[in-house]
Amino acid sequence: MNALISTALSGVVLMFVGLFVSNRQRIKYFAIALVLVAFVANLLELSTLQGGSQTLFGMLEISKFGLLFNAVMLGATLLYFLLCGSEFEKVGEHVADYFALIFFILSGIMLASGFSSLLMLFLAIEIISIPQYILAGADKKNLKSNEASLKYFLMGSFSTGILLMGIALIYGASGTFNINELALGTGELHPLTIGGIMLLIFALAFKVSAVPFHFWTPDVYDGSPTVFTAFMATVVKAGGFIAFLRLFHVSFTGGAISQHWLLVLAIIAAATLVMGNLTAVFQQSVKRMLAYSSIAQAGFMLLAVIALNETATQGIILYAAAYSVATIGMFGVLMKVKDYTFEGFNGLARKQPLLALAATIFLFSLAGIPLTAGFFAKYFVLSAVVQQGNLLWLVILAVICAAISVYYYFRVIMAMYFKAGEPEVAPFTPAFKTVLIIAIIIVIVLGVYPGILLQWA
Amino acid sequence: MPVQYYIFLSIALFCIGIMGVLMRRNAIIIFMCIELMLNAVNLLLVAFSKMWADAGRIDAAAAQIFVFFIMVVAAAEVAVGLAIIVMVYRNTHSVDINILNRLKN
Amino acid sequence: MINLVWLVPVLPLLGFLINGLGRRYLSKSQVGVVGSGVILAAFVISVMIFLEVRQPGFSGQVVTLFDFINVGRLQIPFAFQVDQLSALFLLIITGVGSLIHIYSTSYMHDESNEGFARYFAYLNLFVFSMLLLVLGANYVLMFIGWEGVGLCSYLLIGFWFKNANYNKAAKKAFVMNRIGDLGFLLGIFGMIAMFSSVTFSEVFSKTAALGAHSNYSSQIAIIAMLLFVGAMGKSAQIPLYTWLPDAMAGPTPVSALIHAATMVTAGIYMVARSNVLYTLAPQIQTVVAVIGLATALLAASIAMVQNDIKKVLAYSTVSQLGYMFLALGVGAYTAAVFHVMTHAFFKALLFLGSGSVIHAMGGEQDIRKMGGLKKFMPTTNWTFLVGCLAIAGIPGLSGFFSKDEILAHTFEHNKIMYVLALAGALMTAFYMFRLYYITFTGSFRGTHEQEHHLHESPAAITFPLIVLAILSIVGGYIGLPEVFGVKHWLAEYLSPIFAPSAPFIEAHHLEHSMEWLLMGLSSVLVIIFIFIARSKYVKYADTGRENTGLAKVLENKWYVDELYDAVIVKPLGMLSRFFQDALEKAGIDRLVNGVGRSITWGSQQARRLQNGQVGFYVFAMVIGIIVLFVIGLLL
Amino acid sequence: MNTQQVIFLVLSAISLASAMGVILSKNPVTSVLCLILTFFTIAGHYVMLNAQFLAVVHIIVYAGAIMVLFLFVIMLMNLNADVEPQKRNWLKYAGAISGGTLLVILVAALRDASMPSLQSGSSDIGLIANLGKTLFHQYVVPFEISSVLFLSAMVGAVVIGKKE
Amino acid sequence: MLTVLLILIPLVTGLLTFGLKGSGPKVLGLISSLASLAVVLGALFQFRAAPDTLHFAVNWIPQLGSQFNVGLDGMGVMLCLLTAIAFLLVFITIFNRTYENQSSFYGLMLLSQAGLVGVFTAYDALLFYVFWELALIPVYFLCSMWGGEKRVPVTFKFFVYTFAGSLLMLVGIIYLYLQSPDKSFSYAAFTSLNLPVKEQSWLFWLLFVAFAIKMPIFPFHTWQPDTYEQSPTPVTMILPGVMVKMGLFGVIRWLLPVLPQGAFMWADVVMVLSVIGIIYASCIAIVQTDFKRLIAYSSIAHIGLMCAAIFANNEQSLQGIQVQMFNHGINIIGLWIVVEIIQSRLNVKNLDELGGIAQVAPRLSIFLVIISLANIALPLTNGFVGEFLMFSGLFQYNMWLMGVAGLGIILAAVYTLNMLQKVIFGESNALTATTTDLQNSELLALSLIVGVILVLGVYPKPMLDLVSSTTELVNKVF
Repeated sequence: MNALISTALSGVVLMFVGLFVSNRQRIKYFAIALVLVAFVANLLELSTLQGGSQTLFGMLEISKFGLLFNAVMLGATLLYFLLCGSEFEKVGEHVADYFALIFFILSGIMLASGFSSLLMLFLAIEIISIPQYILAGADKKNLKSNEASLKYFLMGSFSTGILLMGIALIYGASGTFNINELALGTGELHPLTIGGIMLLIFALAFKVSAVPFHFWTPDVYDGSPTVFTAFMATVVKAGGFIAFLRLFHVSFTGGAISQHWLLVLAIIAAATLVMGNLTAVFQQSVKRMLAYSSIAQAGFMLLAVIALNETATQGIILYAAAYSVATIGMFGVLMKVKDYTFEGFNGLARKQPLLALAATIFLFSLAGIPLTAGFFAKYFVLSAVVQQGNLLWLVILAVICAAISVYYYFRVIMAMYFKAGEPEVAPFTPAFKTVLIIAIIIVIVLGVYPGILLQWA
Repeated sequence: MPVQYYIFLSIALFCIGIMGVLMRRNAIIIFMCIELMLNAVNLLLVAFSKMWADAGRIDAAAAQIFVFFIMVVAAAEVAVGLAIIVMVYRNTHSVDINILNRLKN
Repeated sequence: MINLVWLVPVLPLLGFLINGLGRRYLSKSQVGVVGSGVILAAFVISVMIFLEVRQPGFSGQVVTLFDFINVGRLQIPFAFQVDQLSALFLLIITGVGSLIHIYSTSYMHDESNEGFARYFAYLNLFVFSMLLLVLGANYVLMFIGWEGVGLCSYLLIGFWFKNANYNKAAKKAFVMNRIGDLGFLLGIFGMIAMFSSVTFSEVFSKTAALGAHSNYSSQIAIIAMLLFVGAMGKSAQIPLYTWLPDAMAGPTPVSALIHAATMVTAGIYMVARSNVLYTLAPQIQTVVAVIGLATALLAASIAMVQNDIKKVLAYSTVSQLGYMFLALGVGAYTAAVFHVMTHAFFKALLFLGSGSVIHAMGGEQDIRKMGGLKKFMPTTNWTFLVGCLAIAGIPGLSGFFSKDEILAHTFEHNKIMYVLALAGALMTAFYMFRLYYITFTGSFRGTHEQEHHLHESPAAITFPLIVLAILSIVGGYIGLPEVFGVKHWLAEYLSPIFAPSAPFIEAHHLEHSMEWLLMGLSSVLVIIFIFIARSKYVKYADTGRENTGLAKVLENKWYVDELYDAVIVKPLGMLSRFFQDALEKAGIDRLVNGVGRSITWGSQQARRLQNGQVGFYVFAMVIGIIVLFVIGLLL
Repeated sequence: MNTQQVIFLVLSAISLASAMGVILSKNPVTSVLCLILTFFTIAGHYVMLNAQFLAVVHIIVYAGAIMVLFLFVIMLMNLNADVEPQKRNWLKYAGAISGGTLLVILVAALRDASMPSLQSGSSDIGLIANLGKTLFHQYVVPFEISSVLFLSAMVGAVVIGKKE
Repeated sequence: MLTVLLILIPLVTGLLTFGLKGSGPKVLGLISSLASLAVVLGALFQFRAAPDTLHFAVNWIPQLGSQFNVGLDGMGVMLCLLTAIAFLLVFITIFNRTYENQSSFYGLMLLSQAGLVGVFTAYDALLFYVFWELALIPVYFLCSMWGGEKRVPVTFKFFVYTFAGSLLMLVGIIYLYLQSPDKSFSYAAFTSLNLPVKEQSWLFWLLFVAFAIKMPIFPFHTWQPDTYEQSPTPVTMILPGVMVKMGLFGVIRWLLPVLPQGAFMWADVVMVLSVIGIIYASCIAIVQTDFKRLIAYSSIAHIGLMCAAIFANNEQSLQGIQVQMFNHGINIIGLWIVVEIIQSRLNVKNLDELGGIAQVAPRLSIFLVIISLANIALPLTNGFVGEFLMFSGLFQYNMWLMGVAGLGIILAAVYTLNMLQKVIFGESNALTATTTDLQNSELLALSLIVGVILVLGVYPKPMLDLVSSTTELVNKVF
């Protein structure tokens, strides 16, 4: 709750700050301070929260799990601001507004992690989406940015329609929007419920860019200003997943009901894994490769949604953290390199050893190499599915896809270390260096001792 | 009067909306079709709220509140959406979605 | 004394180490002294041991040094067995060995300092391994020596390693030996599987115990056969004999020591050692006999037309080994060992003689280029003559007694075999004297400068010749047959060794008249054949015309090498190439890479879907919705 | 077949027809008008389902605000029939067919749903007082939250629309 | 505690090395490897005195019930010893060479050592997996940075191949973990599972593929020759010398005890594959003209025999394989050292261009001969004992299989002698005539190896006793 309020307010505040403060650096620092505040507030709540959870008018539930997730998201955002904050001004002049929008998105995510009514889910998703439409198009003169924005907007609102239809049908069957009551109500399986769940799955699958609803992802991520892509691909995506997981974890678990959507979701997950990894292999631009890799990673996170057990929930948190940190870091490096193609990275290790090392660690984490956070993230979701039983084929597939993923992640490493070249690298401050090193440390620490994060859940 | 009527009606409107999205190239028209889909949902919700009200549930108003919020969101979306469309039009002098294919593969 | 038996192999090992490590620093004389000295010392000790062993009532003694392999029930100690058989072989090896070392000091004198040392190092190493072979108290230790001598022969055949052909010969020898060794190894595993022991005493006692039950006989037969395969390889029997003639690439003393006197007799030693196994596997014994006889005849036939002095001797060695196996096959173990000994004497003598000749001829080995050497090198001449007489089996010389004993036992066993064996003996007489006459009589056919420095060899060479000549004459008298009204001393001496198999051999003896008859017959025939040879070759002139018909086939050794080449070597090469090119490159590797390639291909296809058209995207979404909806509803 | 059903059928017929008009008409302006018509019919339905307040809001928000905005934009871009290039026909049909299939499937899925039927009698849940109470009691949180939505939309409109 | 030290030493020094300049890395590398050797020897004595004291466990990820649980049994001690010796030898051999950007080179080497030791000491499945990968990554970088011209694609193939395999293993581990009653990764928990046969039979392959690729046995081997050919020789010494043993070790430590029935079920298949591999690889080795590829294939053949021996799985074969793991490591490293020397002198790999080295570099030639002979298991060299026991065990499992496998002995003789003949015998040509004989560091390394070869060849008992405990354990559960 603290976090929600503080983020929302921060957004408002920043809007006005934009009017009075012209110095962009200062705005940035201010934003960082605000997110830090939100982070601390959230941690306080997390540490002081006694009992399992408390709800607000049956609309919001404040639970340890949700708060932990918020903490991860806020932490990721903090890192994001620190690494990429100075890139904002390169996009356009409304720096303050961009920050404001990002804060609004954050508040949306706080909702997504705690909603207990379908209405709130709807609002959360809209609050997350609408600012993204704008951020995607923030680079107004750039046609690619425009295109990304329009594409995202059209398809996004289309999926909203489907989401609403799903909600409507479910309401028709059960007569309530409260997800906890839904869970009780779904004893007997009403045709409307099934249809509704299906439509919900499709809509949410769109938000987390799962095949075959993923088509917007590469174009949008590619077209939007890189700095915002970094945010969309990480924090926002994780937010989508928490919504997905929460809805199904609370409402639609249980053998009778889950068997109706399990297979569909499994198929979606499988398709996502295959398509995402396969398509990523042949990309020419690292940015676009990362877009596809985000699809592939979504496939893995979907495994958690499928499994829906203790391990899965732990896994999603770990995954969100690992994936966000690594990807944000990777984008941070990417933005320092002028040329986004793989050739652009040739010989980076010689020129900028630190950047190269950081990129390597982050890519390891994404590929799920042990001793990086990514390994345990993957480990948890995989074991969650194995635990769930009778979906071993999916696990094997996932594992094979993980092997494929090495193929494109390591292309970057090869370019950096084993190919000769003269990459042009934008200058960066010692502060940036320190942040990068911190990010590396986070990745390693989570990889060596994930308990540090899990002990909270 | 069975509620199925309304279900089918709104589904029909919904699907017409989808067809529109599929068939047209003009971004604005597509957007309108999406609005149509939303309205189909609204209609359905209202119908259900009546249904549950008649079934004697006191919180049946919730559905109408929901519709209310949908309208709110729709309005917001329209504001943003039209702004985006205008922006694109400024740069390309067209609202044809098919000329937007710089991003591919 | 017997407890010092470990000194016998250790001394040569020392020699090896000294000569091997110090080859840079030692002078030739020092090397020679060390090399020969250690062997002589070993010989002395062996003699002492022998003297102890020959005491009547001495039953073998095992000297354990340390544990070699201990795995559960399988205990393989590093232990030496001293008994009549090993003691006898010790004498032969160290005795003949030391003579040949002395001989070598002079023969190899032209080598570079380092080469000289290397030569003696190898030779000592060989003696070491050979001693291990005969001293080992279990089959594994025997196998160690078995492979060791193989290695040494490889090294010594390829001693002049610059010459590619010599290397090929060496390789051939080693590989063929390995084929045999595999058989031997399998035999050992058979024992382990059956008796879970490889120690002679245990194996033999257990075998003898099982021998009664027929249901074990097949296993015993298998083991015996596998061991015999090993013997084939080591002792150059059909089909694994072709390496021995090529092995003549090595220095002549080596041929004398390794490829005549000692190593090649390892097979006989092994079979004699495991006589129980064979006695209890009569069918295998027959195999042994047949193969031995066939080898004897084949080799003899080839020897009749060879022109390389060493090749002739080599083939005669093969054929003599054949006789020994024939003896073993017919159950005349004593006779076999007897022949091993006598053969060691006269064949070493012959080789060393030929070495002396070659030395004098400046490396020439083709007998057609020799002739009339009698007058140039008298000592060599008469010693060589003695050798020939001995091997031909002229009564009174060692060869006569041993060979005659074999023939006699063969006669008991099977008449046809006897006839064939006799024929072989006659061929032997023929080719040996062909060799002698062509080489030593007639007129010299070599070049002038060869003739110019033809000379008798120095004492270091002639001394061993003389000693061996004497041995070849008197060596036979330790095994006088009973018809002479004396005890067969050797049989007495060795009886403890063959005691275990005695109960299984039904002993029927020829009456003396028959024995006299056979002896006379063979002697007369031999003499006749010697005269035939004399008439043909005493005035031999090299008419350079090609052999034809059978002679040609014989000259080309029955085309056996060609046959092997076509049947084994070439196919193996083809197979390998097939694996390499077809399976490895085009098959598995392409498959593996194919996975990667198909992924990239799929990736290219997948990219096509991302065509940038919103319309298409939405369309795909709707299709997806429809399909998944159907799936979701149908389930 | 009582009057209620008659009205329902008529309204539905009009709304479906006009909806088809939206997606079929060549001229954007025409589609806008058709859409407005559809909205009016939907409002009619609301009234019948005695959601009077919603009906009014609907008219105001959609017909009044949103569609005017649309119309305004279209006018501003003066798009008319010939401006919009037509999609290739087969794509049109593909779209139509897939949409139709979806319709069929949904109908098939929901056909045998057993639902309580609607009574003809009027209830007062749709009245503003009632809605107001609900909205400001247990729906106050979403209400507040929606302000964030508006703010972000506003900021967005500014960021996107403002000339630089 | 010693065990942890064993992992820490190379890990820490490895990380330190990255910071060093000049000849610092060399020295530190040497020091660290010496230290490891010392610690291993200490562990060896402690093992004889009180084996249990070598175990060490602390909670690692309580949420998963995973512990940092390391320990040493006979086999572990032996393999750690091998690792320590191997790295020491490598560092000695290359002491006079200089590699560009030396610090990373030595750093990565030491890291991979840490990984290897970890694999050999881990008593917790998850830990095992982690180390398994940790050992792989540095090697990947080493090969693709300092290797031959085709290094990048080749090494990448190697990496992806093994990585895919190990991921399957991970799935298997997860499954086993979930089956374990008290949700634990510990070795004890895994070995006490005894799952139904049906599960074991497919789990077997999940785990075995990873090991099979690592060894590698017949159909999974194609990465190896290319990698050996392309990677820098120091790495090529480690790969077959130590890294390959990970696969065999994995089978003995984790596969047989955990999935006995599964292993028993598939033993025949695996053994047939292995035996095919022996013949196949030997044949290819015969026609190889590339020095490195020849040795690579010979190594494949040897590994095939070892794998077969594991699954023959009786006392003798198990003793044999374990001893052979050590000996083969020593021998193959020796061979690679010689290759490295010849290459650094003449830089040709093609056998046909070599020859006559015996005249100009007798010492080198003698060492090559001895090591090659050890490699073909001549008696009184270390190679013999292991192979003898393995074959004997194989014979008791199936006589005919062993007979076919035995052909490998002959073929081995053929290709080894070919190699010797082409490299050191014959007339020396213009190129080889320039070969200089051994330098001191090389002489030291090779003498050490030959020393080990002869000592263990004549007196193998200590080694056999060392590993016998492991053998009993495996035999008991299997």
